[in-house]
Amino acid sequence: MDTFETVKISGVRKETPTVNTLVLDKRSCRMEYGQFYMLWIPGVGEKPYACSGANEKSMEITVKHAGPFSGKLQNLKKGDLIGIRGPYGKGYFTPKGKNPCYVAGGLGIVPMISLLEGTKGKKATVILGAKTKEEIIFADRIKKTGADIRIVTDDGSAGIKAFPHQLLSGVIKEKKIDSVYCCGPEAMMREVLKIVSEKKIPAQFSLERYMKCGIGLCGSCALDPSGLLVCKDGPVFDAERIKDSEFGSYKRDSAGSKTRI
Amino acid sequence: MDTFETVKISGVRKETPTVNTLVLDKRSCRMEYGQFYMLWIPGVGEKPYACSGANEKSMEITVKHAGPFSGKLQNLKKGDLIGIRGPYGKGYFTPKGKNPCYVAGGLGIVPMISLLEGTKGKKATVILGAKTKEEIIFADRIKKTGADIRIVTDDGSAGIKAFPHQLLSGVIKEKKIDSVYCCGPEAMMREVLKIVSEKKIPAQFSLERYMKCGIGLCGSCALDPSGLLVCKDGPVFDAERIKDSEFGSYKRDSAGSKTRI
Amino acid sequence: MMSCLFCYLLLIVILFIDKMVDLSASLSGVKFGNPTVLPAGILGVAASSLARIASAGAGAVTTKSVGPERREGHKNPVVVAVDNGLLNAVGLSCPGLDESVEELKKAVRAAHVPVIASFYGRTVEEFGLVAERISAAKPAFIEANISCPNIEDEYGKPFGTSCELAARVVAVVKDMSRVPLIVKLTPNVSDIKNIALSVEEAGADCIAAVNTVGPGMYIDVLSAKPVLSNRAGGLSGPAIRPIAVRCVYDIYEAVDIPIIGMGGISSGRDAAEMLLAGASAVGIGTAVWTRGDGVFKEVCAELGKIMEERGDRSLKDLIGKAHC
Amino acid sequence: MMSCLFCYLLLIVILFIDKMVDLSASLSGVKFGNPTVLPAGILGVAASSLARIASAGAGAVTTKSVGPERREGHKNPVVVAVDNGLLNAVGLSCPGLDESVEELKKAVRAAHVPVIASFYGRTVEEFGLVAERISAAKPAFIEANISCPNIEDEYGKPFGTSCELAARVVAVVKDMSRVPLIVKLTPNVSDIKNIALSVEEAGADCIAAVNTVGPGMYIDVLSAKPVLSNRAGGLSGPAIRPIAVRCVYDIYEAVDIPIIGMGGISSGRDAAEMLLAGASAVGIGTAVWTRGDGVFKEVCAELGKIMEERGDRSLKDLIGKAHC
Ligand SMILES: Cc1cc2nc3c(=O)[nH]c(=O)nc-3n(C[C@H](O)[C@H](O)[C@H](O)COP(=O)(O)OP(=O)(O)OC[C@H]3O[C@@H](n4cnc5c(N)ncnc54)[C@H](O)[C@@H]3O)c2cc1C
Ligand SMILES: Cc1cc2nc3c(=O)[nH]c(=O)nc-3n(C[C@H](O)[C@H](O)[C@H](O)COP(=O)(O)OP(=O)(O)OC[C@H]3O[C@@H](n4cnc5c(N)ncnc54)[C@H](O)[C@@H]3O)c2cc1C
Ligand SMILES: Cc1cc2nc3c(=O)[nH]c(=O)nc-3n(C[C@H](O)[C@H](O)[C@H](O)COP(=O)(O)O)c2cc1C
Ligand SMILES: Cc1cc2nc3c(=O)[nH]c(=O)nc-3n(C[C@H](O)[C@H](O)[C@H](O)COP(=O)(O)O)c2cc1C
Ligand code: FES
Ligand code: FES
Repeated sequence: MDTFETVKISGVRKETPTVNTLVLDKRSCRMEYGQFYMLWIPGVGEKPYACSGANEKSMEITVKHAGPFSGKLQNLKKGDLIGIRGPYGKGYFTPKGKNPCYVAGGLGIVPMISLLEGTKGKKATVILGAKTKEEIIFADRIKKTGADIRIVTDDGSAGIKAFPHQLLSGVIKEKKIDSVYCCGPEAMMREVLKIVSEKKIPAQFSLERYMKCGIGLCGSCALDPSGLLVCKDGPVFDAERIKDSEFGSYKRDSAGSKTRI
Repeated sequence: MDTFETVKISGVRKETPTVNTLVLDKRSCRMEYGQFYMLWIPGVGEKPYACSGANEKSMEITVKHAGPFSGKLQNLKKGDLIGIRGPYGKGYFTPKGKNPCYVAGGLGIVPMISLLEGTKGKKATVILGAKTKEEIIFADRIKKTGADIRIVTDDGSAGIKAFPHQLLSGVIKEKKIDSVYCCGPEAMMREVLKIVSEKKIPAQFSLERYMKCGIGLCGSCALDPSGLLVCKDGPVFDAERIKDSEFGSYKRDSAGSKTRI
Repeated sequence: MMSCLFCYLLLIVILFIDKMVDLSASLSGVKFGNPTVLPAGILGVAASSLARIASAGAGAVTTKSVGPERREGHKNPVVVAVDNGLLNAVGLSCPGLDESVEELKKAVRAAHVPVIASFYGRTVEEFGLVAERISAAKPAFIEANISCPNIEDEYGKPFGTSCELAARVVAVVKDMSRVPLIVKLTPNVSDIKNIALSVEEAGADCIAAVNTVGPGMYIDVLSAKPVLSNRAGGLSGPAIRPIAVRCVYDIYEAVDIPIIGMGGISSGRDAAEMLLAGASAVGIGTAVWTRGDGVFKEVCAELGKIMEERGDRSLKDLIGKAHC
Repeated sequence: MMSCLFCYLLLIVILFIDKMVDLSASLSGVKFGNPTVLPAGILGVAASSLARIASAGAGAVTTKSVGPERREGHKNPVVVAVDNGLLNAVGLSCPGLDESVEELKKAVRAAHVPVIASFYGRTVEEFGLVAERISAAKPAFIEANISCPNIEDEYGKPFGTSCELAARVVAVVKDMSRVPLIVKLTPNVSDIKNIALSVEEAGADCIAAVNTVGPGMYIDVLSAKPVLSNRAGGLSGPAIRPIAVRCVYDIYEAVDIPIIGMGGISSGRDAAEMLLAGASAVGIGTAVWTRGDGVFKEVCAELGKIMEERGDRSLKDLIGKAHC
């Protein structure tokens, strides 16, 4: 029915002062771009994470310290045990168009990096946003793919002082963008959705909702009014499927209560 | 783990006044010679039976009226439902030698008929015993295989008045028998075992013990002193495996109590 | 000639009707298009997902159990897969009574099938209070989940393990609400017949059986930790079907009110088995995970085929027919 | 040079010892070569099959439960396979006390591992009587099966569902026999901790947990009949493992006497899980069907590998380690 496995951490890499990449001693199973895993720290808790890299011998996850759980997760050491189940989700990033644009805010690049690296032939542009210069991740990996990278920061400490979506309209014109991939804070994604809807460009968004089961049973990640499940039907959705939805306006917390975005 | 299936009776054939053959609407699964099935009459009971014929579309069982259950079983009509699980047993009849001899008492020919029909090229001899002329079964099917058939009856109403084992020594000499297959009343089989042991001829015997589970768990069909299970390790055993055993002297009843043979 | 033609046409009509199997169900006067029910706790947080499952073919849908106050439920992990089943300890998360009632109203509007409002309390009085509030949203049924641990009993046992407590819950709820009441029973008792009898006598209109079995536990052998944060969780899925079928069989012998049978149903054969045991409708929970939300239509199609093979016209020809 | 060589040799010895995993177990002073046990009712009718399973690698073997009188047990069918499990209602068949004691003596002689003599009674007094008789055959343990229905209680519930009755059985048996006593518990109670505590206080030396779950029922949908002649039967096999593990976990928290954990164990991983939950040895019943009688050696080999991976030296490093 489902696979649950406990594996060892085989290495840890510091990406930024608040972001670490963990290497797991687990052969990557067949995985689609944008799927996610549930990671369990024995005796502590379990949360959803994207895969930021995989090969025959190991797979990687990249974690930002955002609260108690992620803090413990990113501080695991080589040899520590971690439980993993997945990959989950039937909504993937699907390679479309010749001139794709990636719009990433914060850790948003994490679930998209494999797509970018796996489709190197394309003329991709990446708008990579971060709060500050120190918080920029994967810039080198992006450059290596040959993509055109546009860095923006909230405080202007690197690249342009702007939010990622503010560059999008210009890039679309300049680079004849024919598809958009987007992941980041929901407020930013909402702005990107507006732009691509207006310009009628096919786009995909990776969503976050509070996840408990991860397998489409508990209902905590449901989207109004379609009842689509982020864990099962997503986490990646085409723009049309989320256009007239709660997306960008509210989401449910762990008790099932709606909270404004 | 195990297959349980309810199928319809698609036909009934009278073999003798006390023996009927039922045709089951069940594709025969891969079956070895001599294996058995557990047959369930819904709401009545369940007992072990051999398969007396099988093809792509159906399989047959041949039942003698020997008590309340077999009486009900052989009186089932076309369209009636019957539950079936199996085939069971890891001890099969294995084709050996060029001049095999089959020694059958009563319904003993039933589990051996498929082996005989499936190895037509051989120069087989069949010693077929019955109480009376009316009780002889499968004589035509045996003749069709080209086998040399020797009929014996307890009362001399057909063939020679004798018990099957009484012909065996003569047949062995006459036909240069190099392998023996035997099934029938245990007292008869015990005599056959003596003869083949003496003459050092490879032989196989199909045993009956009280069966409850049929799958090697309940232990009611265990043979002393080896602990071999008739349902799982048998029902067919090579002579050597049962030579120094309870075989021919006692067996256990449904309560696990030993009873003399 | 005319009469011959007439006979011929009649024959065709009869043959046609003969092929048609009627899957409609009726419980306590409420009509279901088919006997499949989405049970409590499965995709029942949002009205939107309940409406989705109704559209996918369920005959009725049940909300996540609603309680008197906001609760986060247990920490993750709340589920872990085991052999042929699932352990869960979601822990009755609830956004609070006001928001739950609003969501329930939406569900009643959005789903075109009967909506069952599952609820719980920590005391007998709370059961009454919550029942009153959710009844205002006009669900087809309210369903008292007496299979979860409560605080009134010092050992933390569910109300559903005591005949007396179960009956008290029912009596109080029937006082506070006129919506037909389903009582959901736990299988984890030595004698489910007596509990069923008690809730019937106290006025329950219908029984749902069973909630999850056990509880069970899954321990990871490398880290030596139980995986669920709550350590133990209720077992659901195919592993528990034989237990659920026996419970429904026992309850059917004891009571006259209809039963919604559930526990491990994932095929038309399983549904037929549960109906034969005595259920009037069947819940399908864990199989939504293994077969997707198409499971409701698929189970109905499979059930229809079995009924044709058996020569059944309607569910009446199945319900309780294993008793005799 | 000399000391260097010495150090080198010492290192080799240490590394070698480090690789060796000790699987020997000890319960109430009785030594088992390994922690796997053939539980009651599996291949336990004849001394010959018990000896065979001992030779196949079991650390101890248990007889079929012996009663005061000859009993045929239930009519066939007595087993039916279900999803990831088996339902059985063999119904405590027994050749009678005299013949059982003779067979037990043979088993004690023939099996080169500890023999556990399982037994039952229909009244508290019968438990005492049977215990006295079988103790004369000098088994390593006697095991009171209080998980079967009795006639003293009008509802036919097992002694094992009542703390008081369970304790009375133990007290009487301890009066009649000096052979160490295992008490086998049913999981089909709302609170197994209290039962465990009662039998410990009454003097039990060891607990076996669990007997089969449910009971369960399997109905054939074409004939509309429950397949087992007894209609219901106990559920065993992988389907019940999570429940068995939780029971053993709970019992371990409540008592200090050792536990033989069983229910659905069919691999070294399963055995390790049960030991972590608190068992000192593990029963392997239904898996004899699915994996054959090689299962005892195979489970030991798999368990050894897991212990190596975890860095365990002996079973002590596993037993109860999921509690903390
Ligand atoms: C599909 C998906 C993929 C993700 N991939 C990554 C990734 O690659 N790297 C990464 O660092 N983070 C990722 N996250 C976020 C991650 O799951 C955690 O939410 C985050 O690490 C914060 O957890 P915390 O417990 O430390 O913080 P907390 O302080 O507990 O929570 C901070 C916020 O995180 C969110 N959150 C907490 N728990 C959950 C949960 N169970 N499910 C969903 N959201 C939750 C809530 O919005 C909460 O307000 C992903 C989330 C989802 C849904
Ligand atoms: C491997 C095997 C294959 C068999 N194949 C056939 C066959 O092809 N045709 C056929 O007619 N019979 C066959 N039998 C015998 C059959 O299983 C029944 O025993 C027989 O039909 C008598 O059953 P009854 O209940 O009518 O009679 P009963 O009066 O109940 O019993 C008559 C005798 O049959 C034996 N018996 C009864 N129940 C069982 C049982 N559960 N397991 C084993 N023996 C039992 C006992 O020795 C008993 O004394 C086979 C038995 C075995 C073990
Ligand atoms: C994830 C999950 C959450 C559940 N939550 C509830 C609940 O809130 N209230 C309730 O009465 N039953 C709850 N249940 C039990 C189900 O309603 C159902 O009784 C049980 O799962 C057996 O059916 P199944 O095997 O088809 O899943 C839950 C079950 C699962 C798997
Ligand atoms: C066919 C069968 C017969 C059994 N008979 C007995 C019995 O006589 N006495 C008893 O205490 N337990 C009996 N049991 C229960 C087992 O000893 C064991 O507790 C249970 O099957 C769980 O273990 P498993 O899943 O490894 O089989 C029986 C189990 C089976 C499957
Ligand atoms: S997380 Fe449970 S349904 Fe999506
Ligand atoms: S019939 Fe049960 S072991 Fe053979």
